[in-house]
Amino acid sequence: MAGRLNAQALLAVAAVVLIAAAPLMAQWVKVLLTIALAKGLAVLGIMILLRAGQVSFGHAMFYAASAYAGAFVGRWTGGGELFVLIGAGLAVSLALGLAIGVFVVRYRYIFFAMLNLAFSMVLFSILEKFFHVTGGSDGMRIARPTVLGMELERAPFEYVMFYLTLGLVVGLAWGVRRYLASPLGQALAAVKSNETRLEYLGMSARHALLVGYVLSAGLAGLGGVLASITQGLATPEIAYWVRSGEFVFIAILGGAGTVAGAFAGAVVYEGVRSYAAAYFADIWQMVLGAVLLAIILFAPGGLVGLAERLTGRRLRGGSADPAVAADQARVGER
Amino acid sequence: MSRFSRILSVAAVGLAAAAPLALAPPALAQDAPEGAPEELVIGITAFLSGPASVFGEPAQAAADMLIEELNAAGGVAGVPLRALYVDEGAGGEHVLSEYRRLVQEEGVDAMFASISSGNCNQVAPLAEDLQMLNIMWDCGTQRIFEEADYRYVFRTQAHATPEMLATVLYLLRTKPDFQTIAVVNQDYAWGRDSWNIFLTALQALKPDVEVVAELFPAFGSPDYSAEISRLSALRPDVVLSTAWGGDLDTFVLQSAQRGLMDISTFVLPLAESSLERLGTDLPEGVIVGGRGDHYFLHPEKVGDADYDAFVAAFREQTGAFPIYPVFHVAQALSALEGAYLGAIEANGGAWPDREQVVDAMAGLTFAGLGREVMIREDNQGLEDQLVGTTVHDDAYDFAVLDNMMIFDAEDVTTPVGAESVSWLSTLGPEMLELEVDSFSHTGP
Amino acid sequence: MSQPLLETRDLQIQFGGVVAASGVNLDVIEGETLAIIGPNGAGKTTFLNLCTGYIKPSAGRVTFRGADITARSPRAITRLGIARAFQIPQLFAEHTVLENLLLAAAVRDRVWNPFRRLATLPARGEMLALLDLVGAGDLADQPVEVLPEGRRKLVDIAIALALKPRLLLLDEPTSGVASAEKFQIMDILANALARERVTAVFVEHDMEVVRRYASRVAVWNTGKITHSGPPDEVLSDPDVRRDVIGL
Amino acid sequence: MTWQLAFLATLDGLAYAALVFMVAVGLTLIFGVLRILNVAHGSFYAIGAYLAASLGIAIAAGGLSPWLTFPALILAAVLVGTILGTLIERALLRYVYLKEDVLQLLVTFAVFMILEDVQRLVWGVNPYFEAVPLRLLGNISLGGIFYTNYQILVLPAVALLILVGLRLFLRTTLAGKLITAVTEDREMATAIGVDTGRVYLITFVIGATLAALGGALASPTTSLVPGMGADMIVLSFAVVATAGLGQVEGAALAALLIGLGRSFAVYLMPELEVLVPYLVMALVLLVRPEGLFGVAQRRRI
Repeated sequence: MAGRLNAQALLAVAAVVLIAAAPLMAQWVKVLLTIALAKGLAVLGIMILLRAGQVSFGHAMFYAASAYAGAFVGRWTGGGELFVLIGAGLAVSLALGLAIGVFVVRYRYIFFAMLNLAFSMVLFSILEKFFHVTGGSDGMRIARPTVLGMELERAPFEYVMFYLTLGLVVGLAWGVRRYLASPLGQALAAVKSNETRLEYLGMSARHALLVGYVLSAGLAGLGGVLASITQGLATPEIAYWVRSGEFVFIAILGGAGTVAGAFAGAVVYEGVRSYAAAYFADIWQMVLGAVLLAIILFAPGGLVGLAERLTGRRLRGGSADPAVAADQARVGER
Repeated sequence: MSRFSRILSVAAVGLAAAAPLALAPPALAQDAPEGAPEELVIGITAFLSGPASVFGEPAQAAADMLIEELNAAGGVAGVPLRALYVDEGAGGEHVLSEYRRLVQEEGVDAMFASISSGNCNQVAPLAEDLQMLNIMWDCGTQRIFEEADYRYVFRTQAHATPEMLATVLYLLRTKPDFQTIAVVNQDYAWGRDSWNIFLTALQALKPDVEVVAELFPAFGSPDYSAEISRLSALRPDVVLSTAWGGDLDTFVLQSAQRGLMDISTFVLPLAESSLERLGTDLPEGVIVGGRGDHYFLHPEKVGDADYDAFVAAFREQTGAFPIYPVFHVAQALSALEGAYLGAIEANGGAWPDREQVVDAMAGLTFAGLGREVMIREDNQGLEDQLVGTTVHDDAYDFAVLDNMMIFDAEDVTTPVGAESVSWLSTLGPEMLELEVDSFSHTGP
Repeated sequence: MSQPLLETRDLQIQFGGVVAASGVNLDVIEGETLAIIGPNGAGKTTFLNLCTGYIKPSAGRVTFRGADITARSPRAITRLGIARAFQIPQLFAEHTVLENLLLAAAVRDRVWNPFRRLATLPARGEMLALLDLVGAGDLADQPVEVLPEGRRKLVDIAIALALKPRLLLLDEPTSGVASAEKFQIMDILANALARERVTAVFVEHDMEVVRRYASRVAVWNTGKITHSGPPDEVLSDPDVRRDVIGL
Repeated sequence: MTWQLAFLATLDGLAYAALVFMVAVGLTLIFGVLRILNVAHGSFYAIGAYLAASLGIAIAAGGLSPWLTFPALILAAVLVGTILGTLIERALLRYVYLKEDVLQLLVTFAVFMILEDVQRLVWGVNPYFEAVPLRLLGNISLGGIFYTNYQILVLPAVALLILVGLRLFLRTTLAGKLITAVTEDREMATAIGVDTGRVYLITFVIGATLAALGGALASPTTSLVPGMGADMIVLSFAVVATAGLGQVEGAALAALLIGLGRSFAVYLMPELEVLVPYLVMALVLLVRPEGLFGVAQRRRI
């Protein structure tokens, strides 16, 4: 137990140090990594829902809603303050998560996925339609905000965004791990395996899922506002369903159900995507599709699963390999 | 000697010649100036996937041809040019991160970005931050130089305002008595912006016009049946659509088939890029714009050996006639070459640094494949505008343009420091009296 | 006179024309262990579903400790103190045996602090003791997925007991289990019920089990309670022997 | 809105609904049997359209009778359905039937991404269109407005034919009965010895063919562009969820609702046009969580 914990902690620390040092070596990766980590937060949100066996094909709506919230606050306050923008984005995504969550937690599986998709497409259409307010498909510029009152140049600002995002990622990864290990978090897996029994314990499966949903919306929102401030722009494109699909893709790539996988997946995905698009400009989608197929068919544990196989260590907590357990459960069901 | 005269020989020599070119300096090369790098690298963002790749792919093909030809002639002052491409179809985020990578990692000397106005909006401030010479080579948004001052960002073509205004003027000259108009534009920034500009200009010049329908079907919509039925019931005198690519094709196809084009005069400012694809489905009498003076049968250029050679070589290579993005990328390359040559001269024959090249861009006059373009003091290019009306000619299996007018850029471009929409609303009847160059279609 | 713990009055329900319950009146007295017997498909499980709110009766009323619970959800009814064990054990497939129990304890104790680990809840010791009590102490860290059916039944019952209910409803606690194991399970159950002072109702097919462990027997036939009384008396009734036991 | 305009809107809605139905019904059929929501369905639609256009162009180039373009539409659909459908089901899907829903969905998502690029590699990026069948049939004047016979008569007729044909197929033929049996109770069907592997394959091929047929029939009316599959898939998801998963007749009704909603929106509130499918879906699911005709699933305890 102690050995496993130490190995995990060591690996996590090594990864964080490596990422923290990366921009010092190559300038341009700083923004790429900031975006990757911000997306990782959204993927972490997806991952929470995956614990409950649910998949949202619409989480890009929170990512986008929060980005636009940041953009509007920035516009109203003439540039604005970084932490106010982030706070606004987070607040809006949590509120939207609650409003939509109350509705969608009544549904499961395909319906859950589809309803989320429908709501995200509604948001996408609104962002495109209400052109005079939202700038339509061109989106909204987000001017570089002040940081605690200081006006920063581009380079230092990018460092601030990078290390701030990294810090948030470390903190939230820890926090989400704790949440998942708590009764409330463990109830998510119970929603997946046996909702009826959960109700017969006296607990509402919908409430358990709603807590997870709002949390996941907040994480997606935080990712969205961080990424958009870093890019200086919010566009409707980030609410499109393909973007939501990308989050789910990354969750599976990293290893469904693992906190580390969300971020490992996001960083690797951005890297692969960036290089695939640069070097296979004609077929980058095909490359990504092939990678996804290979992972599902040959490495169902994702990157984390691969790492476990290579090191011969178990990196995740929990009782059993979720993929295997889920397979067994399905066989049982049929 | 113009570089276009060499393109045929390059095409003939083909790939076999291209390989050694990359290894040894070509015989034609003059000695490179002092301090010159081994090569000049540019990054070009263009749609290579998605619906807008109808623009990106021809532009890429043209850029490759032009660069190959330029290098065969010794490059820019003896330095060969190399292009790296970024796919705008992969999304704005990808464009930005690739932009950073090309600038910070690949060390490109200049960027051409971009086709999408949305991407231009994002890239312009980034280029300024990175102190990167950025040529906006194809995007149409009028906002960028009207909302901020840039040192490093230039536009080597016009923007939406002159394009729309020229169309309005053409419409008012050729069909002055129309009463009603309907618009069917794609539901995204371009569709909305271009209508806003068009309508402002139209209302300033013809206040009694009645707008009977404003329809913005979704981008990429496969079906306009309901829109066409509604327009057929409304019977507007004029139907405007600034749509492009597959959307324009579908709209024209369905409208033509259902007789709407017999009822209303269609005004399609971007249809120059669809002429060949639409074939004879595009009837006669449709008003078509060329986003600049771009048209493969440019009335002043046809007959020019270099021009004809390029059009023929392009058609040989891609199987299609060149369309406006091809001309736009040619303008951007020409501007870059001109800026470097000017900067070298200003630098006493030595290779210039970035700042010197940027200085040389200001006030530059250059020509791509069309008329000359001048970079104004606000970094905006002044590009003349060609508008015409379709006519069928048996020599072509698609509609070509007749009754063409080329509007002088000075007349139709928002003045320096003015904001397009407020400027347009001040226009008076004198605009209808402008002198324009008129041309008729003359067979091949 | 003490009020019955659970009362049902005139419960009626039908599924697609088939009457499953037509005027069921049954009282459960505090402290008893009531067995419900009846022919297959007579709707005995339906009775448990009606008492726990999983399905709603078309008419009639269920009262628990004087409160009408007819229209309430399984969740609310469970919180009032009625726990249930299932014919097909309903376990959390992705968790270990101990985690299954800890989840029940967390819900019971309303531990919603997101930073409190499930594995280290204060109730951990209590749950381990409960596992020992049901003879499954050695299984604590086993994933429930790998357990044989008899053990799964025990864990299912233990989850119900972990809620510290006033009333425990069991649906065929010995079905699907080898006969030797039946009495083992029932011994454990009886022992636990006695220690925790839990009133129990169980649906059962095995008459030997009923004879040995029930304090009272009710006979469910054609949607009604036809007989009720001490096991020896009811099981020797000729009608019951003919219609239910098949002798 | 006058009655005349309502009539026009209804006609437009019908033609659109017919196309959407063809794609959606294939999706719902596949879901009913395989329990997989097939994201690559949009790719079948697109590839069916492209192949039909290519065949049409080949017919014109070969100087053959233009009327041959009609059988070519069907040929394109059958080719795409059988070749691509068989390939994907046999080479990929059958390996993931036991995996989680999410993973199955993602496998089809991956196929969708791959096929998007395949389309671009094969057909390039320029819009295609091949409207010979549309022109051959000419126009009809209704309420003073010209409609194409193709859109107003052929498309709804084919959709109706498919609806009736599917009903008959599912109720009267052996293969159809097996498909229905697997849709309704998979365990039972397996228990009585139904070869589910074959049923899955047949269903997937039929579903893929229907999607490709939707694309092929749409091809004369629209220009074919990269990315056309992505929009269609979301739309047919909305239809299928509104109808209730696995509901054939429901898909017809939902397609009609969405088609009419969309065309009426063009007359009444054009701004809502793109939102209509999602609004219809959200409203229906709010009232009936399983969709219009869906059946609630309950765990046996």
